Amino acid sequence: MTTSTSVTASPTFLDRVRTYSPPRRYLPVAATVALLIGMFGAGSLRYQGFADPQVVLNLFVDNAFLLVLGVGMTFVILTGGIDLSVGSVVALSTMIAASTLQAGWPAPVTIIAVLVSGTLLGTLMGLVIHYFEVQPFIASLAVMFLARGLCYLISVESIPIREGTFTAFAQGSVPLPGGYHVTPSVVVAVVVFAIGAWVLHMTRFGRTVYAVGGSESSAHLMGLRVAFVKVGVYTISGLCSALAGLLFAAYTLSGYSLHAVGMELDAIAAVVIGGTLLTGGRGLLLGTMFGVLLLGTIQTFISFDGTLSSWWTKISIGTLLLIFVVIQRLLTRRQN
Amino acid sequence: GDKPKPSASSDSITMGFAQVGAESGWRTANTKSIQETAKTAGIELKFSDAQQKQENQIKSIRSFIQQKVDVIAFSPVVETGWDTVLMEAKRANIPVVLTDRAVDSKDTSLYKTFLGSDFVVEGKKAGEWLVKEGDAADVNKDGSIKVVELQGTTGAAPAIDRKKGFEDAMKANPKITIAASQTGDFTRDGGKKVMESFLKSQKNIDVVFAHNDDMGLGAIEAIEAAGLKPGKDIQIISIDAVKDGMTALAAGKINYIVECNPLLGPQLMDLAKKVVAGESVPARVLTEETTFDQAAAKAALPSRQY
Amino acid sequence: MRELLRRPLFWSTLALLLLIALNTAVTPSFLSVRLQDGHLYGSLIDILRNGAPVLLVALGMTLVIATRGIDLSVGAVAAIAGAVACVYIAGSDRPAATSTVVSAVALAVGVCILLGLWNGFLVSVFGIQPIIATLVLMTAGRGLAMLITDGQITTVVNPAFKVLGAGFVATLPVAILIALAVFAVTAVLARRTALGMLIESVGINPEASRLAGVRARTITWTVYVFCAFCAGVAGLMIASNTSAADANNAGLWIELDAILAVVIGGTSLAGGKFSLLGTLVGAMFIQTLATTIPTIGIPAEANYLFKAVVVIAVCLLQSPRARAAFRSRRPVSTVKAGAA
Amino acid sequence: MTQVTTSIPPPAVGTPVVEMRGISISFPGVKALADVDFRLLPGEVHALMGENGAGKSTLIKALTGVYTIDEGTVTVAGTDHRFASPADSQAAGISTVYQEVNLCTNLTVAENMLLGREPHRFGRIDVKAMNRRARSILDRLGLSIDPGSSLGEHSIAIQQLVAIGRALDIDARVLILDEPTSSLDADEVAKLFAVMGDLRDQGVAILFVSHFLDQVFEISDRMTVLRNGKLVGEYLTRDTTQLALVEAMIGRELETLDRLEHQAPTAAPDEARVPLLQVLGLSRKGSLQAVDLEIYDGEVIGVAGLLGSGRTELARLLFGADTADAGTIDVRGSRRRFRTPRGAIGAKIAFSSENRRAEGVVEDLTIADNMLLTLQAARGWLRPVPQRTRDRLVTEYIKALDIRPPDPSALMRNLSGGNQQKVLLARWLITQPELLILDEPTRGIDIGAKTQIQQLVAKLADEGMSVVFISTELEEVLRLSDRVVVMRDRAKIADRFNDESVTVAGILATIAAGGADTKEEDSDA
Ligand SMILES: Nc1ncnc2c1ncn2[C@@H]1O[C@H](COP(=O)(O)OP(=O)(O)OP(=O)(O)O)[C@@H](O)[C@H]1O
Ligand SMILES: Nc1ncnc2c1ncn2[C@@H]1O[C@H](COP(=O)(O)OP(=O)(O)OP(=O)(O)O)[C@@H](O)[C@H]1O
Ligand SMILES: [Mg+2]
Ligand SMILES: [Mg+2]
Repeated sequence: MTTSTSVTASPTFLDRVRTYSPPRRYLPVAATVALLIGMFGAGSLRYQGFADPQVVLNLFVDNAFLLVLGVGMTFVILTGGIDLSVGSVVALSTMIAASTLQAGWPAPVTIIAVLVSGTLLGTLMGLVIHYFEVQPFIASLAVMFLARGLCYLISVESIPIREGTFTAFAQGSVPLPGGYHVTPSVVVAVVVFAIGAWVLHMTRFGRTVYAVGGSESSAHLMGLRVAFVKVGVYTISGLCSALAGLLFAAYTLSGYSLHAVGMELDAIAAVVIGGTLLTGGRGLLLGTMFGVLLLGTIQTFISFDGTLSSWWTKISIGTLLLIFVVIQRLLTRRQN
Repeated sequence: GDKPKPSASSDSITMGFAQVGAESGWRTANTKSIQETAKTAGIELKFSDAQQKQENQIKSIRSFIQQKVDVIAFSPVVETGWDTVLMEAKRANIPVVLTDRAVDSKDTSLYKTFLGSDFVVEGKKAGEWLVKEGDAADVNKDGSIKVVELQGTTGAAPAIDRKKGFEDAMKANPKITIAASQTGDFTRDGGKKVMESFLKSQKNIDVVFAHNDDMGLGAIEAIEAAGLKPGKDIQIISIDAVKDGMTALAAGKINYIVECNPLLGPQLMDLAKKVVAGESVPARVLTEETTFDQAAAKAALPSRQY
Repeated sequence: MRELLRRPLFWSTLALLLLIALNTAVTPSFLSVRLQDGHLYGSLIDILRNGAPVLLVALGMTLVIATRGIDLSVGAVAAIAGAVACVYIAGSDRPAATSTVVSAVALAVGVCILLGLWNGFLVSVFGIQPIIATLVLMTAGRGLAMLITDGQITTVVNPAFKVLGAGFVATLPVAILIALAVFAVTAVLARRTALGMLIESVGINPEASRLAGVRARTITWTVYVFCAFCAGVAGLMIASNTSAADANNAGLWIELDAILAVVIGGTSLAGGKFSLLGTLVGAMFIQTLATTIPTIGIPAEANYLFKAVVVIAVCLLQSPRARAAFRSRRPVSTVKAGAA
Repeated sequence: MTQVTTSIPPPAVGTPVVEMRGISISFPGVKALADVDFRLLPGEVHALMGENGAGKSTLIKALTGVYTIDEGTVTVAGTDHRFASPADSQAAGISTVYQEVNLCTNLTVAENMLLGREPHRFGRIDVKAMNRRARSILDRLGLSIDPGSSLGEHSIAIQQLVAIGRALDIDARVLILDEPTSSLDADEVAKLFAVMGDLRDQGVAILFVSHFLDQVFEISDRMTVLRNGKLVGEYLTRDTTQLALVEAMIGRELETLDRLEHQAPTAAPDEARVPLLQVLGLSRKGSLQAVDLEIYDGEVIGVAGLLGSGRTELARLLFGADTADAGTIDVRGSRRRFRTPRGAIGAKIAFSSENRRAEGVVEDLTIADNMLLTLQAARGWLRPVPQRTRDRLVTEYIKALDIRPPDPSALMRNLSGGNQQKVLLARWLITQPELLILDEPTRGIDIGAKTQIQQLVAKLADEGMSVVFISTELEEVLRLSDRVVVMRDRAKIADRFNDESVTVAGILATIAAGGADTKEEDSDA
């Protein structure tokens, strides 16, 4: 709408050259932010203590692992794929971490073992998806079963983590000005987010991710490294899942095969709510961050309420989600 | 944010309760009991449902701390991994009471008391009954007692502990063997489907040990569909004693039920008041639980609350 | 023959047969079917009966997926259907009467159709991405079901209700007969009328279809309604099978099973061409797999591992590239790029 | 073994940069290329000629690694190559624009042009430099669009130019252009040719495919002709005539036609007549300024204009593909409002879009399904077209439009570009509309088929159908139409009867003059 394609156009269009990103790219994210602010306003009017900045910080504290998962999932979804395995890989990572620590491995070795195994699973999945043309949905579903199965193979029972580095990390606190604090996990998550944003928005790899999501066959014909990128995003997702698994292991100081059941849906929901199209090619990592925060806010809302029975909890989550996506849709509708 | 404690007045206590979820009828009865007794005991209840996820439970406990409740009670989804958040509660001087399931922590100062049943004991009770009644259970008189086990959700604490308790007790009678064991996910549907295939793949099943009543009820349906009489041709032992289970027991379709009492409300409120008042409480409070055979069930059925 | 080898249906059928062969090898009586109380009895019959709900849901899902959508709410809808029917029967004056069951079923199916209208509305009119639009009902729906049953497992004692999921006519399970009837009607509607072609065209290229005058919006809306209808009937079967409505667990994860069945059946999640026969085979495969685990005695801890291995094997079996690679031949030319 | 039939062009300017020998490629059921030899010399523009489905695009894809070759060898700059992907061929210095626009509409113009070669600064993509570089390439093609704008906003012609721009930016020794000019107007073509001329002078070898014979004779040095996947011969352009070329392509003589035998409806506005379509003040913000238009039965209205002049938007509004902000449409005297294409189809209006890949083709359906889609949609799903009617219609149109392969069950995605276009045309003809709106219907269609289609349009008009005919080829517009509407800057600037006084030059002059008055208006786009 903003630009003309007229060949005989006057030079006034040159002015537009300078404005790089059309604002409509940011529209869904802007809508998310507006809603988030609105929700906090409503929350602080209703519940005492809701407006405390520490509540906002706790959103990060409690969802650090989800943010890391969301970063990986955003890459995958932007190429038009999907990764259902992330929840199980988180569980597997907690299991590997807990069992190796129990066996007396030093923390750095454990961390490397977890990251390597998650990344390998991701790469494997990417290879199967790209080279054998297996649909991402079933390939990642298979990996989901596989990772969950490996968890049980390690142990059916939950394993506590008592190792010093992990407990120190888990119980550590990063003070912020004003008497507030976050946990080291938040720092890790924010760093991962920043790196993710850099790679996605500032590098050639990132552009290719968008191109593959826009049209894989076009990207192929344009001579882009489609295979590298497609395998790459699943590798990134695997790495992020493993990292999220470590954060989760620290968060719960345990390894358990039933951890993170259904967390893949939370991650997918956060990405999609953040304005990324499930069909690929459109979306921003920033949106994912707000998507995660939004899911967290819905939960905070409900736990502050404290009067909802189990089923009203579910219904309220659904309703808030609905209100949210409908408003977001209305706010962004104008673009077409 | 330094807002005054909302319930600083000594007469009203605010309790934050983080429930596991509402995954079964047992759990719902448990929730109801707590909500109702809180009301009658004059305790303001902040209830949150974790939908079977530990991270949700940690989040709600953290939010209870944020809201400065007087006491926190919760049924842990899993035993491990509570040190961090309980430490935060301790730092905020909020006492914690565990219900239903224990936590696995070296630092016992993190919580005041644990109220709940012992799953291992439940499994043991079931096993002991089978050892005692063993020969009657050998329905086909072939000298060996062939048990099939319907496990709860793989990895869930009740499933692991009940299995362990049962296996321990069973050792007392070498004729008892577990021929097959598979998860039925604590559901009727799961119990029925698994039992259907056991009936086809195993010969001469004598006993079904179901980790909860629902799976036992499912097994009854499968046994009936196979043209056999549950309770006679194949004996059934289960755990929980919910209403449907007790009805089946009274009707002779189940042979033995070990109770797992969900009505923790009164005991919990009692403990909570004591803890808030700073009185000392025992570190472990067992719920009052019993076992039922068919006769006992007939007698107890009219007065059952759930 | 070569033509045959290229069809995904061939490979999924082969996978199904292999699975049955495995069962028979471990449990020789697996294939045996005998007459018991006037109806057929045996593992195969169990698979048919227990596979009916998955088949139904997968049928609805096939059409939704063909329009490039997805419906995550089917499990919740199934739970709601069971809850509505059981609560209605349990609360009525004559809880054992057949007439009560008829109105209960009608009520439950009606509710499900409303839910389908709701999903379809969000997707086709509001233009919300299907996965999120149906996630709303997936989350809230189970809450609704629990609200209806008050969180309890509602047991009904009614022989007529039992027929739906566990009954038999002419020695065959009613459930599979219903599912096959829905399958037949769907197949006729899809392939004897123009509906199938129109659905595919909307799924392949929505804009081109709209410009060609296809009622893309109405079609999209309708498939969600149909999917919810199928989920509702499946929910009734699940409830009827155990004569109880379990709001928490009825239809849990059935959406994954259904999607898996559809994909194994050869329909692409990217929309477009669909195969109902493939879905039938896929659903039976899923159910056989579920039955295999207790039958051949896989330990509970190894369930997932076994499933993972089977799913990986099936998808590699179906992938022409993988087969070519294993035969260590030059991969087939990149036909994909033919789209260019 | 296939002998190059005509005289080998003399002093080969050095050795061939590309040499393909004995290339064969089969698809299930089709032998797309059979033992074809081809060579490309540095510093030449080489035209690859042939009918629709002759195998031109397949040969290009075989060369650039999209398809694996069944038999044969490819040599590029003296070394044997077997490219596994387009990326490999790019790395070997071959830059290609494939037939359909293969870009990503979700990215910006600049991103599309420079994907894979983005300028970097401090390890990150330098967006400013990227836009600047894109800007300069666009300027070279005379295109003044914002490089930061999203590609999807632009018309198919602009997208085609962007694709060309992308190929030009690659520093290549071989440039391949598969029908680059199919939606460009004369002005654009001239600019493109100027650029191609420059590159040729720098020694770049250019492979060029087009169905416009004039263009081919203007720019090419040599040509290779394919027919039915086989090599017919290699010719020097200056030694060949158009007629000889056409004969080589189609294997027989082409019946010439200059002025179509089309009876214009007894013309002159008999005021009493009710027009089939009466449009008043139809407009849409940012796309089209108020247009008035009357269309009578049996009339062919040609719409002329340059790129982005609003022709497509006019057609879309008439059809209800977009909704108008203002204005009225009367069909046979009664007021209609088309909010969706269905409404227009109900009023017996048909519209074939210029963007065949995005808005026409349903790739995974068969030829038959694609042809019958609209008819079926109009009948409703409950009344499938009876098998007999179906077979009859499909075979009839496959024959009438000479669609290849003549197999109703062939998948649309496997058809060559021109044949897809024919199927889409058939889709609309089958509905027997009263008004047929054709936006670039002859895009990518070979010379023989183009004449057929023109004759068909004339015949339909004689039978009483009204046609709106939009084409970048002004000659074609003038040859066919009874009345010519001229558009500029998204407004109608002229509407006149097509008598002897109307000429291509005249129309261009009108556009230029109109441009003088309306210069100000396009700045508020
Ligand atoms: N992927 C494919 N699968 C099957 N057949 C194909 C495929 N691609 C092309 N063909 C067939 O190969 C033949 C050559 O097609 P090609 O696209 O090379 O023609 P073309 O000369 O470029 O024609 P046009 O001028 O219409 O673009 C056609 O008959 C076409 O139907
Ligand atoms: N959906 C749209 N959004 C934004 N701009 C549009 C849209 N549709 C058309 N335009 C703009 O309106 C103008 C008219 O475009 P239109 O496609 O009608 O031109 P045209 O005369 O058919 O030329 P072409 O040969 O490029 O198709 C162009 O500048 C185009 O970019
Ligand atoms: Mg071509
Ligand atoms: Mg146009």
